[in-house]
Amino acid sequence: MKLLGAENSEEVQKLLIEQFEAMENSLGGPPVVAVVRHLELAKKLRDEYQYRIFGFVVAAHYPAPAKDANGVGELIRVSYGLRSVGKGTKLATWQVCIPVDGAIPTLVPLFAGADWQEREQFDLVGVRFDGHPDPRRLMLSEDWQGHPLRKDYAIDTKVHPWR
Amino acid sequence: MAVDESYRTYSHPVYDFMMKVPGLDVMTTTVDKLLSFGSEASLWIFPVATSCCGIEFMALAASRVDADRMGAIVRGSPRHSDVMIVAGTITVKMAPRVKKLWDQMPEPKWAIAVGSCAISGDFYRNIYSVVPGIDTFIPVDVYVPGCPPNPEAMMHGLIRLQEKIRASANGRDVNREARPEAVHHQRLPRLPILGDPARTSELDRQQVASAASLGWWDELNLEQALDSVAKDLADESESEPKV
Amino acid sequence: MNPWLRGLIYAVVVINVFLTITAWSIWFERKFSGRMQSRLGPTFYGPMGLLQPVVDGIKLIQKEFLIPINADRLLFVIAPPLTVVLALGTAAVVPFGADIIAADLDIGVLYLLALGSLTIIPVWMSGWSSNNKYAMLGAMRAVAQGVSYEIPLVLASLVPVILAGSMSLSDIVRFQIKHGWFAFWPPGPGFFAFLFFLPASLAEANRIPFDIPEAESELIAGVSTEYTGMGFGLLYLAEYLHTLVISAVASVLFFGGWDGPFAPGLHWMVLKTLGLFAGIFWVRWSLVRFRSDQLMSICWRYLVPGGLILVMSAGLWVHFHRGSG
Amino acid sequence: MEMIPHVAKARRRANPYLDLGSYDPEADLMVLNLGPQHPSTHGVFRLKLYLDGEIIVKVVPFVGYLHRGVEKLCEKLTMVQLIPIFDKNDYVSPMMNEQSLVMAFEALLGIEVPRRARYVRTLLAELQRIASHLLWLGAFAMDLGGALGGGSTLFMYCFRERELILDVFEDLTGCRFHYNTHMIGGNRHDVPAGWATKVHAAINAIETRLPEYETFLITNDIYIERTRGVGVVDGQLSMDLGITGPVLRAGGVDHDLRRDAPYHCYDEIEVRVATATAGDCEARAAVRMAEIRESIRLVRELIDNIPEGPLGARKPIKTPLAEKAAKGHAYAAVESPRGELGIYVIGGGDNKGASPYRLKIRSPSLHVLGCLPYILPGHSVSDAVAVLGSVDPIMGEVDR
Repeated sequence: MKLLGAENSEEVQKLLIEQFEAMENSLGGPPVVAVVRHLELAKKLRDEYQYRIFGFVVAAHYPAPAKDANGVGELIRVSYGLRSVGKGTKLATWQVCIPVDGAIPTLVPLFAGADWQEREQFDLVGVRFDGHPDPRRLMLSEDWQGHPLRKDYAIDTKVHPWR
Repeated sequence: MAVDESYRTYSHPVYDFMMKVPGLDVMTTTVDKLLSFGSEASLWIFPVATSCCGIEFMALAASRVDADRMGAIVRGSPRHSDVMIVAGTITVKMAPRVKKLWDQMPEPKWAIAVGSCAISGDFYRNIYSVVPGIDTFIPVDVYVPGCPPNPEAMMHGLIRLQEKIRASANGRDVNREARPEAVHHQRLPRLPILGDPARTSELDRQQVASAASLGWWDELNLEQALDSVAKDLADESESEPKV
Repeated sequence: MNPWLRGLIYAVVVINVFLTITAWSIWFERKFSGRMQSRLGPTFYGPMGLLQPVVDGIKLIQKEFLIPINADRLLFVIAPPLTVVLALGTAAVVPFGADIIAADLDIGVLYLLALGSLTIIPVWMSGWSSNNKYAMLGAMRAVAQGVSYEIPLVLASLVPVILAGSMSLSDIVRFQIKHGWFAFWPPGPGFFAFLFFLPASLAEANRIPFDIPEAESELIAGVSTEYTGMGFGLLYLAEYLHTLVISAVASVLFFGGWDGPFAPGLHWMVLKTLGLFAGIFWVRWSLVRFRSDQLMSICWRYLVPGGLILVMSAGLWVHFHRGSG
Repeated sequence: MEMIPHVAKARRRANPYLDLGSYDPEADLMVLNLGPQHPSTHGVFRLKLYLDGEIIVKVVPFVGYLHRGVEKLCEKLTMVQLIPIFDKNDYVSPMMNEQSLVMAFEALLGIEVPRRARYVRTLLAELQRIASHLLWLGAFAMDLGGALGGGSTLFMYCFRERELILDVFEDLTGCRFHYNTHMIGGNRHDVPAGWATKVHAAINAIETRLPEYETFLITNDIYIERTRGVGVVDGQLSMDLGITGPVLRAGGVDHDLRRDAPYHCYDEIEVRVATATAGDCEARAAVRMAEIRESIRLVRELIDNIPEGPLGARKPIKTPLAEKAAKGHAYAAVESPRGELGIYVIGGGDNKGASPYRLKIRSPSLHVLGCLPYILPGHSVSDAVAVLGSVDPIMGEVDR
């Protein structure tokens, strides 16, 4: 499957499938790469394929299905996007899938722009980024409890005295 | 006409002196009118322009509408200002700051809530991080509805505020009803409703009179107005259950 | 007449006239800037909004006067009146006509400069005593700027003094009536001295482009950030008073004071003062401001050496002119 | 401006994660909180500045004072209901927000937009770009010149001209500000009769006044003193930080989604991308001024050639829940006045799949603000204000 509206270019798709053994995702979206090879992939895309602009990191929370026969459990799927520069710019996207208490190696050493986006995803979705130099909340106050974009977080949760 | 002193919540040396000196206190009505004229004619604005309404607020100060015509200029420091215009969504992270800024303003001071976010939170109202209306933590004098309201509407809000100040000096204004205290500081806006069994009918009466005194419909028949409100409420409660 | 009584009357007149003019100069500036910005400015109160400064005053008088916690109460309270007093004090020696002058001092220019340089003290007092970081930064900038720009201001005012051979302001004017205005005659020193006087005095009065002590976009309101009610009102008034006095002094030093054909001297003096005043506003509403280090470098790199050269050239002119004549 | 030694030293040390314990213990650092309520923070943004004298040593930005939880709201409302809400994100260019959102939904649902609708969208985007840059110019002048000075004069002028464009939009959509004029699969409001004349009049008026603004600000000596060499964001730093838009182009990187990855009907017209090399405040301003002129040219080219045809791919949906369920991931990006504004949407959420499962806004302003800790150390407080104005952040978009 592919990312609608912004597909990977053929060479990146080939790289993902052949070298990084990316899998298709039944829920759609970009190919899934193993967490351990995620940093290596980003480095390769930046240095060899000239994907120089940091695009986005999107974490989505998937609560454990009711009939959890396969033992999938609670998941967080994190999609990354990098953009190449100049004419005919393309987006290179991939996905990383971790259990809800897992951690992803941070991309900050490669892309300084990943700093705030990763902090934001930590803040709102609660995905941990290993080795992040400044792992604080970005949007909400430091004493906030819970991660609002989790599916089990009610939209009108009243945790703060000002509400 | 006797002046109701209750609305003056602060002390001022000049005013206090005049009240103490025998002979001068009879002048206080006149002086009070003069002072209130000064207040209403020179409303310096402290903008808490957080979001979209802030842009329209800028248009209020800009060429086409030009709030400076009525003496309203924008100041950057709350200490210099008379009226705080809260334009935009206030979040739980921002609300303590707004409260602090409000506390820093010297009396007499007023607040205008501009836009539906500042009034009630709009469609962000139920979201975890948004304060449902600034009147949950500061007193608001004028509400300017809209999303965002036009600069002309904000100008109209300022004019309504002037009318209110004038009415206060004439002793015709009634203090707003305090919001009920909620448990655990959690307050949702609850607009005072006429005919509410929790209120005294005298308060209803005074507020209708106060509302009438702000406008140009001085001839309004209060009994009639109250009756029609009561009738509306009765109809409403019959037709559908209150949400 | 009893000289004491005369002095008192003149003092009262000067204070009232200057305060009144200042109040309406605020109205004038608001209208003027409004027209520049394709707005109208105040229109609601009085014809053409003429009552606006009055209602502003009424409003400011009745505002609560807050003193911040941990502020130095004494300094905080006395700083604004002191600013106004010093600004008004400078007005005492400005001649508005052949004999319309509160105190015709022999050392008028020296008095003016000395009092002018004192104004940074209440500014520093107000900034420091407010216990506010923005006010503090503004006060520090104001002191640095005031001390630096004092030198070109002195040098520029020295030129008319040397040319006229007197420190009394009315003598300077009389000399100009006889020989021509210093801005135009002698060609050279006087005109350039005016060009140096203007930025230096703008910096003294904290007007754009030298208004970094109260840069609203950076320091909110500079030293007056914490002042409420009349405290702020006085600081605000002193600012305009300062500008007005500077315009009056500039018209005395360089534009022949009350000298002018057809009309009484007072009219000419007021006309010149208000003309320069409007010019300052024109500059104010059309330029952006400098940064503090650029401000310092302008002063020490260009204005001070240039001022020295000017003083020298004025001296040479006097020497050769007198020598030949 | 030559470097004062300690300024140069501080600039070399522009490390956002600087440990202040390693800083000179003799220096008496002062902490200055710029914001969240401050005249020049463009909304509610807080900069914690560690000052040595007036020189900034370290910067810690805080955002989130306008965090309205739009992304959570997106999971509760249906796609159709979301469009008016997205106007409020980047409230200076609402058209771009709507466009990126509907483009993402169209990609998700597989809807082809008719050419006339794409044309009108291009036109609206370019008009919005002019309005947005005008507002930036006014606010930037205000930062440099103050509310009680020359800055506010230009601010008033810019607002006067911006109103012309808002009037044009009001004629089209009935709203000054939050338009709700885009639908999934097309546009809601057709171009009214005589609209083209009004647009021509508006952009002619703006074009004739642009040189005036340039004399006022861009070529003013004091302005050049204030901005040249201040806040340099070079191309490499921009790309690392994910900065796009005028800030990236001012650093010498020729990258514009309108030309490089054409959406709408940008493939039919030629977009000349303005770049500069210096990367400082002056270059950023120059790029934006060039973009205003380019947008005026594009509007002129587009307005007279709107093709005939339907304005929507399908009939307007009457009820929000009528949207068909769509699964999969989609991403759509537009070149907003501040850079790449992308929407990443995962379909198939609540309301029988009519609302997104997860929606993320890739906002250009968030990345632009990330550059402040890198470039501000070594500058003075005045420069901080100038830099903040020149990168043009919109807090509604940063905090969402």
